[in-house]
Amino acid sequence: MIANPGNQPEVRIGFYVCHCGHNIAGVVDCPAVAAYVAGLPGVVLSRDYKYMCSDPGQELLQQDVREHRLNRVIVASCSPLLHEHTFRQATAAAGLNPFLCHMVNLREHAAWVHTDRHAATEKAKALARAAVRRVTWHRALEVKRAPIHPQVLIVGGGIAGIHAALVLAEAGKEVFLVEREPSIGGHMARFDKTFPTLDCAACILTPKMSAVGTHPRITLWTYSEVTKVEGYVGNFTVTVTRKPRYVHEDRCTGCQECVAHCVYKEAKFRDEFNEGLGKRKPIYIPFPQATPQVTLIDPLVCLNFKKGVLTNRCKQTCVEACGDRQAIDFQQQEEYLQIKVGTILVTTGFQTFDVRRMPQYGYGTFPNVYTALEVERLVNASGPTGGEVLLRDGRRPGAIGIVHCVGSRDKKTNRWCSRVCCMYSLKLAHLLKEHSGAEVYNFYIDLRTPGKGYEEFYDKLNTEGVHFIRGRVGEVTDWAVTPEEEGKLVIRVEDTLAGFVRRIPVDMVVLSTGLEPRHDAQAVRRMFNMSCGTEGFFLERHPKLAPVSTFTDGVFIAGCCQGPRDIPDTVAQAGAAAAEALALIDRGYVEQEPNTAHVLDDCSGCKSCLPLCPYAAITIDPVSRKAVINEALCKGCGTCVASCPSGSIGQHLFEDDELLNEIAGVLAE
Amino acid sequence: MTARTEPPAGSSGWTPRIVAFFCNWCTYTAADLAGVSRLKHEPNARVIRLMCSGRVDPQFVLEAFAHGADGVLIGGCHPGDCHYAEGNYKMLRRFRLLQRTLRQLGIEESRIRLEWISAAEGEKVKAVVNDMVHQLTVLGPLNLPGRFREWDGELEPSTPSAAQEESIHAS
Amino acid sequence: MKFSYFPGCSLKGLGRAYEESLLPVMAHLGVELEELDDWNCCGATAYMAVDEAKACVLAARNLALAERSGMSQILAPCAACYLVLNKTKHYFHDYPAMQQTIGRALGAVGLSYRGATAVRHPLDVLINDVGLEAVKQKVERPLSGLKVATYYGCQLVRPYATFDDAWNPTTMDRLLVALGATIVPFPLKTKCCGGSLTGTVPKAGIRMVYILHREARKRGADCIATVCPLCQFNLDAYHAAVNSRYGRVVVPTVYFTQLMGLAFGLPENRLGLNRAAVRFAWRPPAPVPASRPVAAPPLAPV
Amino acid sequence: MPAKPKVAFYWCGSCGGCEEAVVDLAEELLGVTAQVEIVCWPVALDFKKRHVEALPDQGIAATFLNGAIRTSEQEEMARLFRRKSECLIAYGACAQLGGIPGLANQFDRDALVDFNYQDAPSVTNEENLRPQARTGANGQSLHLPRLHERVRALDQVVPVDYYVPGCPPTPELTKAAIGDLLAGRLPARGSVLAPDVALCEQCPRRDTKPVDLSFTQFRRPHLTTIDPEICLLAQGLVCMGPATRAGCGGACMQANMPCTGCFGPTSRVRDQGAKMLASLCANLAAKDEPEIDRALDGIPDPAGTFYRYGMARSLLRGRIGLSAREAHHG
Repeated sequence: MIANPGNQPEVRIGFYVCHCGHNIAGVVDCPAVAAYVAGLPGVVLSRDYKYMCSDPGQELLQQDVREHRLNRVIVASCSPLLHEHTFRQATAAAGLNPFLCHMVNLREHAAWVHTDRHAATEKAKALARAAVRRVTWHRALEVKRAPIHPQVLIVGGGIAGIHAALVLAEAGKEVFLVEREPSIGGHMARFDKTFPTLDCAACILTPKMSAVGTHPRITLWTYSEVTKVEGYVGNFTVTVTRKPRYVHEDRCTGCQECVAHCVYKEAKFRDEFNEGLGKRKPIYIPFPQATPQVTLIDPLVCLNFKKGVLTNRCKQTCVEACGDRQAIDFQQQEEYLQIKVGTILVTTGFQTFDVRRMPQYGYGTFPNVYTALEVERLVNASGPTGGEVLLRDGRRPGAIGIVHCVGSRDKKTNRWCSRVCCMYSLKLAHLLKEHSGAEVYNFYIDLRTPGKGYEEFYDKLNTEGVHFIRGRVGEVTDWAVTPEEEGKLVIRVEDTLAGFVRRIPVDMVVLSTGLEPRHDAQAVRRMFNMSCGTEGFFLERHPKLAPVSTFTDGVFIAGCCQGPRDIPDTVAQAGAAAAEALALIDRGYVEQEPNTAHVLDDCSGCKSCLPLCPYAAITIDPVSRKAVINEALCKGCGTCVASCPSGSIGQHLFEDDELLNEIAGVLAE
Repeated sequence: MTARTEPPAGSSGWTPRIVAFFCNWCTYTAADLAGVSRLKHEPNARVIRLMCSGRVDPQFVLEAFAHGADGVLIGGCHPGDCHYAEGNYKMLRRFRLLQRTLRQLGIEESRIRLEWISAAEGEKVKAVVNDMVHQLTVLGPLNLPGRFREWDGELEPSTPSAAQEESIHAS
Repeated sequence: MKFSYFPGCSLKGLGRAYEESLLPVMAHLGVELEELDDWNCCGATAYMAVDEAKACVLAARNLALAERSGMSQILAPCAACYLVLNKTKHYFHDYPAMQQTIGRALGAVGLSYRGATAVRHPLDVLINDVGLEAVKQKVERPLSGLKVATYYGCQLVRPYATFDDAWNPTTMDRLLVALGATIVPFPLKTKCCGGSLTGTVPKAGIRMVYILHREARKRGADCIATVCPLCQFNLDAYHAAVNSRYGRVVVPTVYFTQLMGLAFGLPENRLGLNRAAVRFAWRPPAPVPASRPVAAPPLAPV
Repeated sequence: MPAKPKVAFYWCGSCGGCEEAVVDLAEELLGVTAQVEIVCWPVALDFKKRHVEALPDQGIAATFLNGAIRTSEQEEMARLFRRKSECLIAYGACAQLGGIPGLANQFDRDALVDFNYQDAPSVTNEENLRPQARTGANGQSLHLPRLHERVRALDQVVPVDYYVPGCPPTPELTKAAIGDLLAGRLPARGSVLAPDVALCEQCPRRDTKPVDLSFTQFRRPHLTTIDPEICLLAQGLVCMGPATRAGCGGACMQANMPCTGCFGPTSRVRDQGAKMLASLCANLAAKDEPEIDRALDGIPDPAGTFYRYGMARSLLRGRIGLSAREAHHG
């Protein structure tokens, strides 16, 4: 028997094992566990109960604490990550320090993962025994509060970031919106119409974009990236790197005289906004509604640079055209700005699947194979063809095939359903038919149209004479077996309704590309200390109950960076994330888990721990020459505790004695 | 399904006991995910939650063995993913030296295992636990408490018991 | 570089030309091949279709023999052997039941398999172990002017795309370009050669052969290069049947190793070139390409 | 006038250094002997076991017992002194921790005997003789104590009241212990009679230890030119000072050698070696495994380095399930 920790009154433990309905009790013999624990030293009371987290369950606990003068509480139920807070609060409500309560995870770690009732019950007993020994050593701890900076950082200026920024700014908060591209708007700005209502994307987005651009409480930094994040909830220090546009935002009026007067008379460089279907000049504005309305110079193609290095060899007609405004500045350098914010919203969006990964669909080999995003631009009235459906060789297509699920629902590429492709494919089918009159074939695996007005839209398409062929397309090829196929693109597909393989000759193929995490999602995740799911989308704290929170307090996510979703869902989620941030800011403080490390008097001042702390929380006191830990900076990892060679650092909630007893406890016979 | 062979015959129902130290942010969460996903696996691992794998004091590992663990599993975030920047690297370094030391002290390398398991890898928790149970089953019991008792059999009977040793530790 | 060489039945029979060209070419590159002692059927074809377990046990015996011989890698040039050996290895690791079946069967003859032996194809070895630079250095008579349709067939890259893309494999393309040949775009690289349909449902099988011939010709290929004895046989031996049904299309089909031998300047008569029904007459360097039908007759629809 | 308190000194598995340490009290030893009655001190005075046996139980005020317990005779004597002493003091590293003899717990007993009586290159033993439990000669029979399989610290055999650490303990600590004993000033039973803080606090090089210690490699003392002023860890030497109890005043550092840990851990540590290992590795610069391994190659004998004195009393107590010959190169 481990000796009782000194200087403490008699330990009186109350133990509760929760059935969680059938969840735990179905596999673990809860009454047996309760009976076993009742016999352990220090245990005054041991019960099993149907639902400990219910109001009566919590009430029972509180009543017991008072009646039986309990001074330790153990709840053996679900994961502490789920309900630790609940039971600590219940313990506190009973007048006990909340940190004298400890949880045992019987649901996630035993009942749900085992089938052998005996083994699961024995494991439950071992875990309970460990908790009894551990909790004996628990001490009362104080929760510390830290203030929250009211400023918010939003990373990514797509529709999610735009919406969240406006919600927060309208609520009176100061917002920093950082966007990597020269303009906000994201993917939505490139869409032609939006399903199922077919409103014009620009018409509904542009007012929001300009509202962001002019809002007094929104600081908009485009062409900028967050490069460093330090600190913690309520108190983040963020470094933003602003790339040089070579045009001063505050001086440029957006008149575009410089563009007109560029030494390049013709636009001849790849226009990113139009997916390369159009051309732009070295000095340009990304698209007519771009926010901010400020030009920028591409130093890789501008004549005044060579391979990005300034040469001053150009006549600089743009500078001349700009005149007194003097907005153009070839000397502009990268800028680093540091801001303090209390909360962060990450709304970095998605990238479309790279169709070159599926060579069987011929993208890049056959010019008339397009991605869906290209077609969005192609059917757009302000797009490169003015909304006319013209193929790369100038022809008008007579037949068009739309291939669904490219880079979705495919074990070889991306397994998930991208959620938006069915609907946007239907939308494109409608628009292509409307614009070109061509025969349009949809090749689908399943049509997934759950959503308000979505199924109705599908019905409408059925009446428009669009063809639907169920089957995953095997390949897009140019080998013809009949004269009709000569010169065409042939789509080979197993028609799973008709039950045979078909060859459909078309003039144009549209690949409905799936959504995937951005290529640098891992780097972003690390910077903001988030997790990613197996697919690479940012991981929410709980799939149902905390869908916009992350495992890092104060960092929220919304939109497609968390998983594929359409615009209405994205906007709803962005609003939710903004509300979560608001709730934190308006409370004004955060409570910090008291799991910080502390130095004992017997420190020798050996300094071994100093370089270990990632937060530089440990310093040497010049007078005592011992280490001191700044509790405000300590995040409670415990690395210094494990490393202290003389055992002179402790960690609240994870003291050596607590853990050593837990170890001995799980192993005791 | 994982490849398993039957435990050695005549092992009298013995199954290995594993103490698992999981970091709060990645591996413990992954073990929760394994639960939520109902990924059935061997019941031999007892999880002890720490905030970071950097908190794993090599004393914990030795203590676990000394108290009868047949294996010790340490789970942390993948390199570069540590919630506390680099706690997992610190654990990795300790682990390498601890493994060397244990090898010298006659404890098989596969009795101690360090795995990077992210919050999304519930499957990996299952696979690692199952695999470790399988490996330890093949290795057989370590049973240090039993060996210590056996060693002390050479002393006269009135030798201090393990209980007395503990009271000395606890002082 | 040393491999345990698993010829399989084809390379000793119908596909002798493959072995006859492979062995000198590999020796020329310094790759040592030691024929696996006491090898047996790989388990392909009917076995695999009728009883996977039997097929896997057959394959596993070969893997076990290789393992016992101390060789860590087995080289399987025939696409069917390559696939079955590979599949067995996958099954062994993925399905405990299969692992047990294999263990029991091998145990009965005093063998065991641990799952370590790597299964390699010559293309994989040439690209990733030998390297194109080393291949280039051995080229004495570049295949300049030769236009080749590279044809991989179905088994080499599917379902396991271990060293090349499942849809658009390019290892043979890169290898032949290193030899100086020109590769024509050939979208049917991995389409079916007709397999055993040429024998069982000739109408379907012959049509497939014809599609390949016709498309290769249309794309201007002088020959089709292949990695599979069955592909080679189908594309080579059924010219008469194709011609009688669809009209005259003649395309010689060679093993990529034969082209390598020619480019290395190895003795022609030792590359098995004489074994084909449609002779591949092109030789490097060739001032005037050997006689071939100048204008192909119009091609019939399928 | 009350009788002078009785004091005994005894040695078990030790090198004799601890006895020297007592003698190192020099003239002050006379002061001590004036205040106490020495009832047993085999190295200096001719007492027999029977003299001790004749004393009443707890008749000795304090026994200073040094050396590890390796033989049945040592065990028997330890039990005898436990019974006869009011206060049993484990004196020196061997009694406290097992000491250098404890390193033998890495090897099988019989293999050690074979090595020492046969295989060692300096041994010639053509008749292949081994010590026997009983030897007959001239009609007499001679008994040898049994060699235990394991080396033990004193408290692994009998309960111990106090510990005086060190290999050997310093005269200062010894004097203080005796002084406190006579004055009745001793702390709680079970205490180690030395400061409960790591040695760095007393180290003459303390100020030269950097705040950003980071190892890229480890050096060994005999292969290194050691700077006499700078912190030894900062020079890449494995100095056990941070994991070792203070009390020696940094004697080794003053002799330009790293601490090897003879004072054992502080009271807050259960396993000195594990703690030193944890600290040392955390401060490694390497991040990937090959790099880490390269750095760790600089510690070719980790068990012998981290458990030089403490192996017998460590959590694992030595090598587990050993076949000794393989253990040797483990």
